[in-house]
Amino acid sequence: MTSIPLSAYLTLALILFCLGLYGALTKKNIVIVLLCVELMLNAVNINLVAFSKLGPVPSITGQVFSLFTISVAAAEVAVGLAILLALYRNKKSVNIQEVNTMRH
Amino acid sequence: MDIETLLSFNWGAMMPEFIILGVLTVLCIIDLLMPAKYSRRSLGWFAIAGVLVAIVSLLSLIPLETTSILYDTFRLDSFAKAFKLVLLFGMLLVLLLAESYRPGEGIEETRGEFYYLFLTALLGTMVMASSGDLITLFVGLELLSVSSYILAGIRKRHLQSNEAAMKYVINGSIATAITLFGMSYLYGLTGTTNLTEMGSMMEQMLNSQFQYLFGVAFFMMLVGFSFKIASAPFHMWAPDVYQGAPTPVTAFLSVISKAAGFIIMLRIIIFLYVEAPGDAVGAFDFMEINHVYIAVLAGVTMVIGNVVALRQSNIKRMLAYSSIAHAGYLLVSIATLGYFTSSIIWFYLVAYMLMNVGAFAIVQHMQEKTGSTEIDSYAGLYKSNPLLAVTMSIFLLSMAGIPGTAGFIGKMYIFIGTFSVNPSNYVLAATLIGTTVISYVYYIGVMKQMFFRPAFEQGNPNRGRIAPSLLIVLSICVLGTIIFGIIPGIALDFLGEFKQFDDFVE
Amino acid sequence: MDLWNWYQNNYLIVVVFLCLGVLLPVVALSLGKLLRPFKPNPAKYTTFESGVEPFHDSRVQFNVRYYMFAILFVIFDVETVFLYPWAVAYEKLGIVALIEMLIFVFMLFIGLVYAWKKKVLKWT
Amino acid sequence: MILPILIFSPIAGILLLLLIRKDQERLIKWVGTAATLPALLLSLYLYMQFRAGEKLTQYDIRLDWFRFGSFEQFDPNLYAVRFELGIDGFSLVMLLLTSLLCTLAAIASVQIKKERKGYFLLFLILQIGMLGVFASENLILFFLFFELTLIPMFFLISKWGYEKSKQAAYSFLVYNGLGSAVLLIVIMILFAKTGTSNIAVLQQVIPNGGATLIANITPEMKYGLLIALLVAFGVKLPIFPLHTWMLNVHVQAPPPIVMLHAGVLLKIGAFGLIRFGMGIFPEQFNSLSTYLLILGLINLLFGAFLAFVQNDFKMVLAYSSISHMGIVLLGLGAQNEAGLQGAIFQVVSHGLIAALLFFIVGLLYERTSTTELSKLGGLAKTVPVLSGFLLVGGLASLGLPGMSGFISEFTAFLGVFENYPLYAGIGALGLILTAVYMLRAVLAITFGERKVGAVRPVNDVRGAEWMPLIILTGVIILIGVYPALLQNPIYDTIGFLLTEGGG
Amino acid sequence: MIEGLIHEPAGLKNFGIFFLLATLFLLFILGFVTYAILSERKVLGFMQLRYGPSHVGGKWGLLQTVADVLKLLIKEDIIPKLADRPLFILAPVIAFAPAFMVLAVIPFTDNMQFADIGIGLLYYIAISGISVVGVVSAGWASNNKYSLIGGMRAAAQMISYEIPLVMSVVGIILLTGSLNLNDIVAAQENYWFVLLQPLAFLIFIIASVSELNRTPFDLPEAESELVAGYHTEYSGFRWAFFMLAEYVYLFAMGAMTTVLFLGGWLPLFSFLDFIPGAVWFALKFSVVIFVIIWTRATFPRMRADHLMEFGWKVLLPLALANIFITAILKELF
Repeated sequence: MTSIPLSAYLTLALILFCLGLYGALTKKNIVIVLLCVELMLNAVNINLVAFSKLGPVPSITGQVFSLFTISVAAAEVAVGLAILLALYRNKKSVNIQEVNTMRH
Repeated sequence: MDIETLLSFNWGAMMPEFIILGVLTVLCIIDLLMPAKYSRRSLGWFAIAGVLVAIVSLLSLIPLETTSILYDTFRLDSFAKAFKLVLLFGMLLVLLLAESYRPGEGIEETRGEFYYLFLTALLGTMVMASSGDLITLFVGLELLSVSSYILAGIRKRHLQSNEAAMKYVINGSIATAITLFGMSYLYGLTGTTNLTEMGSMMEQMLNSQFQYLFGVAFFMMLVGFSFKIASAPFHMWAPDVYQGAPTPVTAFLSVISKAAGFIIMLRIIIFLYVEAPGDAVGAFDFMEINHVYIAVLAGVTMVIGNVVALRQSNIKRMLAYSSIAHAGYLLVSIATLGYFTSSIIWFYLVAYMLMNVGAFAIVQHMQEKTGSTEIDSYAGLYKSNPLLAVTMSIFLLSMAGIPGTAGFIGKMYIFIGTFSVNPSNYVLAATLIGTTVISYVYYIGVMKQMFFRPAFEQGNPNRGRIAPSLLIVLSICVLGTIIFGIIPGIALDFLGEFKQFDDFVE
Repeated sequence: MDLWNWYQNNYLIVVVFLCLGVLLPVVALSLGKLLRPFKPNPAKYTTFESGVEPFHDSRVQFNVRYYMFAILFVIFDVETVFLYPWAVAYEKLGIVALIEMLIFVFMLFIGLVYAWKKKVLKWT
Repeated sequence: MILPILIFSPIAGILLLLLIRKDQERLIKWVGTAATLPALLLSLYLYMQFRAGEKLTQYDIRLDWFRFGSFEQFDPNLYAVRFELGIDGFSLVMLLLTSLLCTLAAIASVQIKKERKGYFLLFLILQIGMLGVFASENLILFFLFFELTLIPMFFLISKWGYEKSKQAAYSFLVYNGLGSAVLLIVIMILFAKTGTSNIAVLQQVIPNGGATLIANITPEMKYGLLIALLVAFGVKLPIFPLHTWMLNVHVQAPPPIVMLHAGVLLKIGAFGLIRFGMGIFPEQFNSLSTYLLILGLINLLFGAFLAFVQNDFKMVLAYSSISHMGIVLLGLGAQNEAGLQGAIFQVVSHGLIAALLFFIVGLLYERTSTTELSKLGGLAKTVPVLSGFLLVGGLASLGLPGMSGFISEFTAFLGVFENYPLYAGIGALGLILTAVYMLRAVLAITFGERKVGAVRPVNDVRGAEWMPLIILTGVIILIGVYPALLQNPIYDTIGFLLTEGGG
Repeated sequence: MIEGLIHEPAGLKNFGIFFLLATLFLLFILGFVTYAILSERKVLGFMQLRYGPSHVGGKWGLLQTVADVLKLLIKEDIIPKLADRPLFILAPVIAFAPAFMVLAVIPFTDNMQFADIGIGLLYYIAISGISVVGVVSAGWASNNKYSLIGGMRAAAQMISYEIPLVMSVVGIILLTGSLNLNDIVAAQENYWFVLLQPLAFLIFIIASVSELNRTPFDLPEAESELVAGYHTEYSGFRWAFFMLAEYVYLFAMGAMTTVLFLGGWLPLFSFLDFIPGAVWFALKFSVVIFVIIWTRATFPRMRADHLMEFGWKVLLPLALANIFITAILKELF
C-alpha cells in the first residue's frame, strides 16, 4: 500500500497558505482578499486532516477541528461579505485602497 | 456520551456562560418579535441586568475548586475566574456606554443587535478564558472576532463605520488564518487538542525538528494574539477601526477584546510553552530562549504606539495609539514571565479598563454634544464643564501613569515583575519608562486643550446634560481609578483570593 | 489490502468520469471545427441587446439581493455539514445528540427568522 | 499623627476652595494663604519639640498599605508597601523651609491676577507633594509625592507664567518626567530585588547584604543604580548638562512659583542625593566622589560664567542657582563632615536666598514690566526700600559673612580643602566670580542711570509685601549669625551618613 | 466484469477499462438525452393536444433530435467580441462535467454501478452543486445584460433550493445511518422512503425541479423576459452543451429520486422480484421523468419573488421540521 507522505500534504498546505497570504496582502479587490483568506483557511484544513490521518500521533480530533474551521470560515466570510455590501452601498467601490477616509 | 456522563458534569461551573447565553438568546428573540415601532432602549438595561447576574454567579463560584467539565474542554480554574470577572465587569461598563449611545442617526434600526452582539462577543471571551482545549479556544476567539466585526460596522449607513468594519474583517481574518495555521501544527505534532495533554507531550519532545515546528506554531499564533491585543506589527488596524467604530464598540475593542487577547496568550504560553524544551537536550525551556522576541515586540509596540500618538489630532486615534502602547506595556510583563505575570496582567487590565472606558465615555459624550472627535473640540471644556474636564484629566493621568492613579500601580507592578526575574531585562524596562515619558506629552496635550484653550464660539455646546448611564460609568471609573491608585490593596488582596493562580500554573 | 484496492478503484472511476466530462465538450467542439463554417462578420460578433446597439459595460452592479442570498446560503450550507455526520451517526449518538442538534438548529433557525424579519428574504 | 496632619493639612484648604465661587477672589486668596499656615505652625512646633530635646522618631507613622503577591506565610514584609512617614533632623529642616516658603509664596501670590481658584488649588497640591517628599520613610511613598509635584507645577508654569511659559512647562515636564522615570526604575529595581521599599531597611540591607535580599545586587549594579540616581536627581538639582529646562522655568514661571521652585523643588534633588545616594550606596558614592567634585566645579564655574554675561536678571539668578548647586555637589564630594554639613547648609540657605531674590524680581517686574538689566537702573532712587532688600539678597547670595550664604559656602569649602585642596582652589575662583556677577547685576539695577522711572512712577514696597521680605531677610541673617539653629538638627543625619551608613 | 476488476490494484490498465466502460455509458446517456428531448416534446405535445415532432425519422419523429444535433454541429461558432473569451469557452464545460460526474455513483441495479463509494450521497450533492458555477460563468463571460441577469438569477435560485434539497435527504440518512447509496436502497426493502418520508419526497422533487431550472422554476432562461438567460450569447455546439448538461442533470435527478425514495431497483412487491432490477429501475425512473415533464406542462412560470420566498420561507423550515420529526419519531420507536 503506497500512500502519499505527510510532508507532501504539509507542503501543499503551506503553498496554498502562502498563496492565500500573498493574495490577501496584495490584492486590491476586497472580494478577492476574502477569497484568499478562505484559501488560507483551507490550507489549515488540509493540514488538520493530513495530521489527523498521517501525523505522528494520528487522532480523529483533527477532523473535528477542521469542521469547526469550516464553519468559522463560513461565518467569517458571511460577515465579511455583509460588511462589504454595506461599504459598497455607501462608497460604490470594492477597492481596498479607497477605504481610506480616515487616514491622515 | 450518554445522559449519565452528561449529568455527572458540574454544570454549575458554567453558570455565568449559561446566563449570558440565555440572556442574549432571549434578547435576540425579543428584538425580533417586538414591533418595529417600539424603542429598543430598554433591551440595554436587560442586557446589563444579565451581565450583573452573571457577575454574581461568578462571584459565588469563586470558592469552588478547580473544575473541568466536558472532558477538560472547559476549565474553571482561578485564572478563568479572575479574568472572567474582569471581562464581565468591563462588559458592564461598555454596555452602560452602549445604553446611552445616541449618535444621531444610524443606530436605532440595529439597536437590538447592538446589545446582544456585545453579549455574544462577551460569551466568546469567557469561553476563551476558561477553555482547556484548542478547539474551544479557537471557537471562543472567533465568536469574539465575528461579533466584533459586526459591531464595528453596526452603523450601516455611516461610511467610517463601514470602513472600520471592513478593515477589521480583513485584518482579523488574515490574522485568524495565520493563528489557525499555527494551531494546526501544534495539533499535528501532539495529536491532541487538549491543552494539558498537549503541554505534557511537548515537554517530552526533544526532537529539534519538532521544536522548530513548535517555534513556527508559536510565532504564527503570536500573530493572531498580537492582532487581538493590537500590538506591533499587527496594530495597523487599530487606529482606523477605533476611529470609525461607534464609541462603545471602540471601548469594547480596546478593553475587552484586548483583555481576551492577553488571556488567550497567557493560557497558550503557560499551558504549552513554559515547560516545553527549547533546545535538543532540554537544557533550556522554550520561553527562556524565545522571550527575547516577545521583548522586541513589546519594545517596538511601545515605541510605535507612543511616538505615533504624538501626531494625532483625533482623540479616538490618539487613544488607539495609546492603547497600542498599553499593549506594549503588558507585553513587557509577558516577555519577562515570572511569578507575578498573571497577577500583573490582571491588575493592569483592571486599571486599564477603568481608565480607558472612562475616557471613551467622555469621548462619546463629547461626540454627541459637539459632533466631533477632534482633540480641538475639547478646547475650553474646563470652562464649560469643569467636572468633565477634571474627570477626563484623571483618566489621562492614569494612562500616563502618574502616581495616585491605578495606572501607576499597574506600571509599578510591571516593573516589579520585570525586575524580580533573573536576569532582568533592563533595556525593556528602560524602553517602557522612556516611552511613558513620551506619552506624557500627548496626554497632557489633551489636558492643555481642556484647561487652557478658549472654547470655540459655536454657542457653547458642551454644557450638555450627561446621560444617567454615562454618569454611572464615569463615577465607577473615576472612583476605581483613584481608589486603586491610592489603596490598591483592595484589588491586590482580592487577587490573593486566587492564590497567585497556583492551580493554573501548576 | 483488498479494501484498499476497492477503495482506490472506486475513486479512479470518479476520475474517469471527470476526464470524460471534460473531454466530451473538448472533442466535440474540436471535431465541430472541421464541419462548421467560418464566415466572420462584425455584426455577428456584437453582443445581443434586443436589436439596439449595446451601450455601457454590461457588468452592471448586481442587485444586493444576490449577495444576501449568497451569505444565507453559506451559513445554511455549513449547517448541513454538521447535520450530515450527525444523521449518519445518529443511532450511536442518541438522544443527547438530538437535543444538542435541536439547540444548534434552533439557533440557526433564529438566524433564518432574523433574515425574514429584516426582509432579506424578500425579492423585489 | 502629627506628620500626616502636617503633610495633608493643605487638603482642608483645597476642600474649602472647592466650595468657594470663582469670582470671590479675595476670599480665595485668604483661604489659599491660610491653608498653608497649619503646616508652618506644625513644623515650627516640631522644631520646638526637637529643640526641647524630644526624640524625632516618636513621630514615625507606619500603616499597612498594600502588598504585591501573597507571601504572608513566608515573610509579611516581603513586597509589602507601607505608608511610612518619619523625620530626622535634616528632613525637619527641609519641612520647615518648605512650609515657610509656601506661606510666603502664597502671600506673594497677590501678583496672580487671573483664575485664582485654580491657581491656589494647584498650589496647595504642590505643597502636599513637597512636604510629603521630605517626610517619606518609604521609597515608593517618596516617589508618589515626588511625582505629585510634577503635574501642578506643569500647570502652574504653563497657565500663569509669562509669554513662553508653555514651552518652559513642556521642557519642565519632559526633563523631570525623564528624571522621575529614571528614579522610578531605580526604586523598582531596589524594591523588586529586596522586597522592601523602606529607606531605613534599605540603608541597612544594600551595603551589608542583609537577609531580605531576594536577588543578589552586584557591585556593578550598585554603581549603575547610583549613577541612575545621580541622573534622576541631577535633573532636579540641576547638574550641568541637564539644566536647560530649569532656565526656562526660572524665566517663564510666575514669581511665587519660582520662589518655590528655586527654594524647594531644586532642593529635592540634593535631598534625594544625600538621602538615597549617600544613604543607600555609601561605598559607591565614596568612590564616585571625584566625579562629583568635577561635576560640582563645572556647575559652579559654568553657572557663574554664564550668569556674568546675562542681560536678564532672572537669567542671572537662574545661572546663579546652577552655580550654587555646584557648591552642594562639591560639599557632597568632599566626603567628610564639614563638606556634608556645608552642602546641607547650602541647600537651606540657597532656598531662602533664592526665594527672597525671586520675590524681589516679581515685585520689580510688577512695577517695571521688565527684568532686563539694560532697561533697569537707578531704582535706588525711586524704590529705596526694595533696592535695599535686593542688595541684601545679592550680598547673601555671594556669601557675605554674617549671612547664611557665607556659613554654607565656608563650611563646604572647608570640607573640600581638607580632602581635595586642588578642587577647592579652583572652586574658590567660582566664589569670586559669584561676587562679580552678582554685584554687577544688583548694582546695575539699583544704581546707575534711571531708565524705567522716567516712563512710569514706581511704587515702593507696600502692604503684604513687607512680610516675605522681612521674614526671609531675617532668617537669612539669623542663620548667618547663629548657625547652630541649623547645625543641631542635621548633626544626627550627618553622623549617620558618615559612620553607620558608610559602615 | 467490474466486480473482478475492482479488487485489483488500481493502475493504468484499470483506468483504460474503466474509461472504455464509461465511454459506453456516456454514449448511452447521449442516447437518453436524444430521446428524452424527443419524449418531452412528445409528451408536451400530447398534453397540449398537438402532435409534437413527427416528420423527421419516421412516424414518430424518431430522428428529430439527431437532426437538431447535427444542425447545431454545423452551425458557425460565434464568440462575441466583448466576451471574456477563456471563461466563455470554459463555462459549458464547467456546466456539463459535474452533471456527468455525478452519474458515476448512482446504483442502477444491485450490480450495475460504476463507483460504489461510501459517501455517495454526499458526493452527489457536492458535485451537482458545482454546475451552478458554469451557469454563472456563462452569464458573466457573455458580457450581455440578459445573460448576466440570467446567470445571477440562476445562481440565486440554485443556491436557494440547494439547501432544502440537501436537507430533505437528511431524514433518509437518519433512517439508514449511511451515506452509501446501496445501503439506502437496501434500507427500503420493506417500505420505500416515499412512504416514510413523504414530506422529504415532496421537498426533494420541488427542489430538484428548481435545481434543473425547469418550468415552473425556469426563470434563469425565461425566454419572454431574458431572451434566453445565461446562454443568450451561446450558439452552435456550445449552446448544445448547456442543453446536454441540463438533460444529463435531469437524468441524474431522476435516477437519484428513484434511488432515494422509490427503492431503486427493488421490486414493488417482493413476489414480483422475478422481474430484473434494471427493469424496475427503468420503470420508476420513467415515472419520475414523466412527472417532471408533466409538471412543466402544467404549471405556469413562478414569479421571481415568489420563487425565492417559497424556497426560504416554506421549503427550508419544512425540511428542518422534517429532520427533527424523523429524528424524534426514530427516537420514540
